[in-house]
Amino acid sequence: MTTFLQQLFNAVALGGVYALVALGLTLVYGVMRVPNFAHGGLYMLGAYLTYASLTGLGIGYVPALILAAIGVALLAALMERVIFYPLRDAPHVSPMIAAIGVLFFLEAAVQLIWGPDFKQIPAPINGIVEIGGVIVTWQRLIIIAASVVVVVALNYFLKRTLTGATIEAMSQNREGARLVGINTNRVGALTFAISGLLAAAAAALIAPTLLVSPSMGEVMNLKVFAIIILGGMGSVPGAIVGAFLLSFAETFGGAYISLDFADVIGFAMLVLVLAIRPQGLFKRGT
Amino acid sequence: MKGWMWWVAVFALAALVPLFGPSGYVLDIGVNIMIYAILAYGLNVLLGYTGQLPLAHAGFFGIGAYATGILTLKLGWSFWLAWPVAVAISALAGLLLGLVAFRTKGDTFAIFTLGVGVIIMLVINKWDALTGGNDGLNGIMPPAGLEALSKSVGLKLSGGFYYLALISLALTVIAVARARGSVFGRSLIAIRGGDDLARSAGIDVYSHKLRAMMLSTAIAGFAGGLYATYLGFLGSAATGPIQTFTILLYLLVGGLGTLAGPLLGPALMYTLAQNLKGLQDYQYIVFGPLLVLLIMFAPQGIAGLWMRLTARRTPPPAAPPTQKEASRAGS
Amino acid sequence: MLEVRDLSVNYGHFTALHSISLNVNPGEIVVMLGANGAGKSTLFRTLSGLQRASGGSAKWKNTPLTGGTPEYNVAHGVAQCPEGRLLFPDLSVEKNLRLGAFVHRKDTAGTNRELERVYTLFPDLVQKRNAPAGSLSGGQQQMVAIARSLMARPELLLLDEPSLGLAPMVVEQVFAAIQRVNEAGVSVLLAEQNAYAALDIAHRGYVMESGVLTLQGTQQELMTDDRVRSAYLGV
Amino acid sequence: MLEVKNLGIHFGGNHAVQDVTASIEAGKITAIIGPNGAGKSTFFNLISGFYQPTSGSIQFLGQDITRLPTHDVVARGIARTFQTTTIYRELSVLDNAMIGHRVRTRAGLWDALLRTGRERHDEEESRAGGMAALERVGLAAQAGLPAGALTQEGQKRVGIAMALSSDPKLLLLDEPAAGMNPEETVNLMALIRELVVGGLSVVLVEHKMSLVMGLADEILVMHHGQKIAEGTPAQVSRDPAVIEAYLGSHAHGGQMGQATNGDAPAPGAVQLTKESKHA
Repeated sequence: MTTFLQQLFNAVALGGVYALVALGLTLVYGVMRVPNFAHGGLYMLGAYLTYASLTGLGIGYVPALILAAIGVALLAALMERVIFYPLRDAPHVSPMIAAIGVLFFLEAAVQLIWGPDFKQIPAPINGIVEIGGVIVTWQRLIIIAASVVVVVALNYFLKRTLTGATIEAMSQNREGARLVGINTNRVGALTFAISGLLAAAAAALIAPTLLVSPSMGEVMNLKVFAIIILGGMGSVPGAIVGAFLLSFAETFGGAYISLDFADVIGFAMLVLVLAIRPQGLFKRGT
Repeated sequence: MKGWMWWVAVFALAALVPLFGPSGYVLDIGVNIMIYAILAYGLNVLLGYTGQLPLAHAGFFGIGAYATGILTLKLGWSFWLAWPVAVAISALAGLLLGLVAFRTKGDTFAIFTLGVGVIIMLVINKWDALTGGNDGLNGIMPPAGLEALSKSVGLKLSGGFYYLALISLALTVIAVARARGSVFGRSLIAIRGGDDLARSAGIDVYSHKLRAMMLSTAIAGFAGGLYATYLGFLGSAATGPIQTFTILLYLLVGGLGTLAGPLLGPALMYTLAQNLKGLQDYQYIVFGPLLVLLIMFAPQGIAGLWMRLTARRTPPPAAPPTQKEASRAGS
Repeated sequence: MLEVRDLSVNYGHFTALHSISLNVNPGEIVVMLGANGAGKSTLFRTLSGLQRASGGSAKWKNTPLTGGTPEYNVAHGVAQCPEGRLLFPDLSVEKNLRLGAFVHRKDTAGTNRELERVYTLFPDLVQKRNAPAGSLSGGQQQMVAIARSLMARPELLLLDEPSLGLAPMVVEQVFAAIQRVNEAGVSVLLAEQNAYAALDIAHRGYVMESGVLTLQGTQQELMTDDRVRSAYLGV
Repeated sequence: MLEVKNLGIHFGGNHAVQDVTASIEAGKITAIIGPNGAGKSTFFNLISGFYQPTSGSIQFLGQDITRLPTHDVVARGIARTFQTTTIYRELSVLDNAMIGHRVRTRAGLWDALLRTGRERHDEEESRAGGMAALERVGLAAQAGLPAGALTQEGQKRVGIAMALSSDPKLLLLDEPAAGMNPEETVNLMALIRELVVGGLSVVLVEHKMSLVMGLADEILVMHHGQKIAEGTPAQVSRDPAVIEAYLGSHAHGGQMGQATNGDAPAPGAVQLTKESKHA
C-alpha cells in the first residue's frame, strides 16, 4: 500500500510536468495547426537557462525559473515569426521538417555552450516529508503544487480573459477570429510564447529531480506528442488527461511490469489507442 | 545526354575509385555515403513520391541490421541468406506498421510513425537477450567469400565492401527508378497530390500506400543488412529518430522526389560532416538552420535547383520528361 | 455612406467581380440579390478586408476598405456577419458576443451596454448565454452571428446569406431581427438568395450575375421585375 | 442507369441528405441544382462513393454499389471531377490523363520492379487510354506540357480527361463552370454536349443557371437535403416549389402571383419543418 501511494505521488508529479509541456504543444497545434517538433528543444533550453541563471547569475531558484520562462517564451515567439509564419501556406510536411531543424540546432547550440555533460540543478528545498507513512521529496511537492498553480492560471487566462479567449477563438475558427478584428498574427506569436513559457517552467520544475542534458528534450518531445495525440490534437483537457494517462502508465507499468520497459509502455499505449481511435480520445470539432 | 547515361557515367567513375589504391579512409567514406544513399532512396519512396512523412525509417534500418546480425551470429546463417531474409522481415514489419498507420493522415501519420520509431529503438535497446541491449551486437562477420574474392582481384576487404555497396546502390537506384517510372509509381505520385483526388481517379489509395511502405522499409532493411556486415557491430543509437532526421536532412538537401537527390544529399552532407571534424558534435549548429532554410527557400534541394536552372537555360521544351516533377505535395 | 467604385476582384485568371459600383446610404437596407456563385460573397469578403481587391475602391464615409486588414475595417465601423456564421462553436454565446466587441476591448462599460442591447434585440439568446454556440439551433446560431457582428458597434453591417439553411419560420425571425437592427440606426448591406423575403425588408436592391451588377432598383421595382427571377433560374 | 432509393446521410444530428429517390437515365445530361446548402454536393459525394450513406441504396446498371469504396465505384464506370480544379499541375497533361487510367490496369509493385510483360502492356495501354481521353477533350496537342501551364479552362479539361481515361459510362461533374469566365463556360458546355453525343451519360452539380438551363436534359432540384422537383428545364423553372426554394417566399405574405405563401403547396413540395445546417 505504501509503495502504491509512493508511486501515486511520483505519477502525479510526473503527470503535472507532462501536462505543462503538452499544454503548450496542444495550444500551438490548435491555433497554428503546426506540430512543433522543436517543442522538446524549448523544454531542454528552459532547463539550461535555469541552470545558467542559478550558477551564472547566482540568483535564487524562483527568479531563475521566471527568467528561463521569459527567455524561452521570447525565443518561441521569434521562432513563430521567422519560421512558422512564413511557412503557413507551405505543404504540411514543411513546417514539421523546419521544426526538426530547430530542435537539432537548439540541441547542438546548448551542447556547444554548456558542453555535453550532465548538469545538476540543486533542489531549492532539500529533504523529504512524510505524509501518512509515504515519503515524498520536497521537490515533488513543489512540482505538484506549482503545476497545479500554472494549470489553474492558464485555465483562468484562457477562460476568463479576453486575450485568452482570442486564442481559443482562433483555434476554433480562424476566419471568424479575423472578422471580429482579432490580429491573428499576434495571437499566433503569443501562443508560441505561452508554449515556450510553459515548457521552460516545466523544465525548471523537474530539473532538480533529474540530470540535465542536451538530449533531454528529445524524449520529452516524443512523450508530449504521444500525449496530445492521445488526448486529441489541439484539445486542452485532452492534453491534461493524456499527460496523466501517460505518467500513470509509465510509473505503474515501470513499478509492476518492468522498469526497463517503462518508456515502451507509454508509446505502446499510444500506438494502441491510435490503432483503435485514430482521432485520439477527445476529438475536437473543427 | 540522356538521363540514364549520366547514371552509367557516375557509376562507372565510382567503380574506378578503388583501382587507384585510395586510402581506407576514402573507401570508408564512400561506403558510408552509399549506405546513407540507399536509406535515403527508401525514404524518398514514401516522402518524395507518395507524400507521406514516415518518421520510423531508421527503425526499419535497425530491423534489417539487427535481423542480419542476429541471424548470422545467433543462428549461424550465411550473410547471403540472412540479408534477403532481413529485407523481407523489414518489408513485413513495414506492412504491419502501414496497416495501422495509414488509417491516419498528415501530421498524425508523421507523429504516429515517430512513436513507432521510438518503440523500435527502445525495444532494440532493452531486449538484451536478443539484441545485446546497451552493449550492442558484436562480431558480425563480413560476407562469406568477400575477402577471398577481393584478394583474387588484388583488392583489400575494404575494396570488396566498396564494390558490394556500389552494386547494392545500383540495384536500389534501378529498383526505385523502375518503381517510379511505372504504372504503380504514377499512382504514388497521384497520392502525393492528395488522397481524395487519387481516390476519385480510381486509385486504391490504401493498398498503394501499403506497397510503397513495404518498398520503402525493404530498402531500409537492405541498407541495414549492409551496414551490419560492414561495421561488424551494432548499437541501438543508429536505429532511432535522430538517425531518421539525419537521413531526412540528407534527402532534403539532395532533392525530395528526385532520382538524383537521395545520392547527391548524402554524398555532399556526409563529406561535409567529415570535413567539419572540429564541429563533429556540433554539426547541427550548421545543419539545423540549413534544414530550415532549405525547406523555406529551396524545398526541392540541389536536384530541384539544378532542374530549374537547366529548364530556364534551354528554350521552352516541347515535351519535358515526365519524371521532372516538383517535390511539393500540394496540388 | 458606402461607396464602391469599379471594384474588381480576380482569382488568378478568373474574374469574380467585374468593375462593380454601388452605394449604401446611411440608414438603408440594401439587398444584393443573385444566384449562388454570382460573386456576392466575394464582394462581401472584399468589403470586410478578407479579400484583396484587384482594382477600384470601396469607402465607408472616408475610410478606405480595400487596403487594410479586417481589424482595420471592423474598427472603422464596418462589420461583417459572414456566410456560414463562422462562430466559435465551443465558446459560450456570451463569449462569442464579447469577442465580437474585441475592437472595443478597452471600453468594458460600452461593451456591457452593447451586450444588453443585443440581448434585447435577440431575447432568445438570453437564456442560452452560457451554452456553447455550437449547441444552438441553426436559427439561434444565426442570431448569435448577427449579434456578434453588432457587438463591434458597426455603422454598416455586411450580412452575407443570413437565411442559409434555415427553415422558413426561422428565416422570418432572422429578417425581423435585421429590420430591428436597421431601425436602431445601422445601415445594412444584405446578400440574399431568399430574394422575396429580403426585398420585403429592403429599401433598395441590386442584382448580381456572374460578377456583374445587372439590375438595380427600389424595393417596389425589383419586386415586380421578372428579370430578378431569371437571374436566379436562368430563364 | 443509376437508381437511388431513399438515400440519406447524417453527420451527427444533421441530415445533410434525406430520403432521396431518383433515377438517372443513360445518354442524358442530368443536372442537380438547388440553393446553397441544399445538399447537392453531399448527394454527389454519396453517389461517387466518397461518403458512405447512412440509409438507402444506390444501384448502377442493375448492380448494388451502395457501400463500395470510391476506386471500386470508378472501376464500375462512374468517374467524377472536383469543384475546384484539382489536377496535378506539376505533371504533364498526359501524365494526368494516364493517372485516371490506373483503374483499368493491374500492374503492381512487382511488375514495376521486374518490368514484366504486364507492366509493359499496362503502361502502353495507359498511354493509349490517356491519349484517347486527351483527344476527347481536345488536348492531344498539349500532351507534353506541364498541366499547370495551361489556362484555367485547359486545366478543367485536364480534370475531365483524367476522369474520362478511366473509361466511365457515367461522368459526374462537380460545378464544372466554377471559376470560369463566360466564354470559357460556353466552350465547356460544347464539350459536355459532344461527350454525351459520343455516348456518355453526365450528371452535374452546378450553380450557373444559364449553363444548367441550356445544357441539361433533366434537372433534379434539391432543397434542405431533399428532392423537391425533377423534370425538364422548362418544367422545373415553372415549378412553384422550385421558385420558392430559390427566391424564397414573402415573409409577410406575397405580392407576386407565383410564389405566394403556401396556401396551395405544390405537389412534391416538402414539409420544410426540419432545420438543417449546411454541410
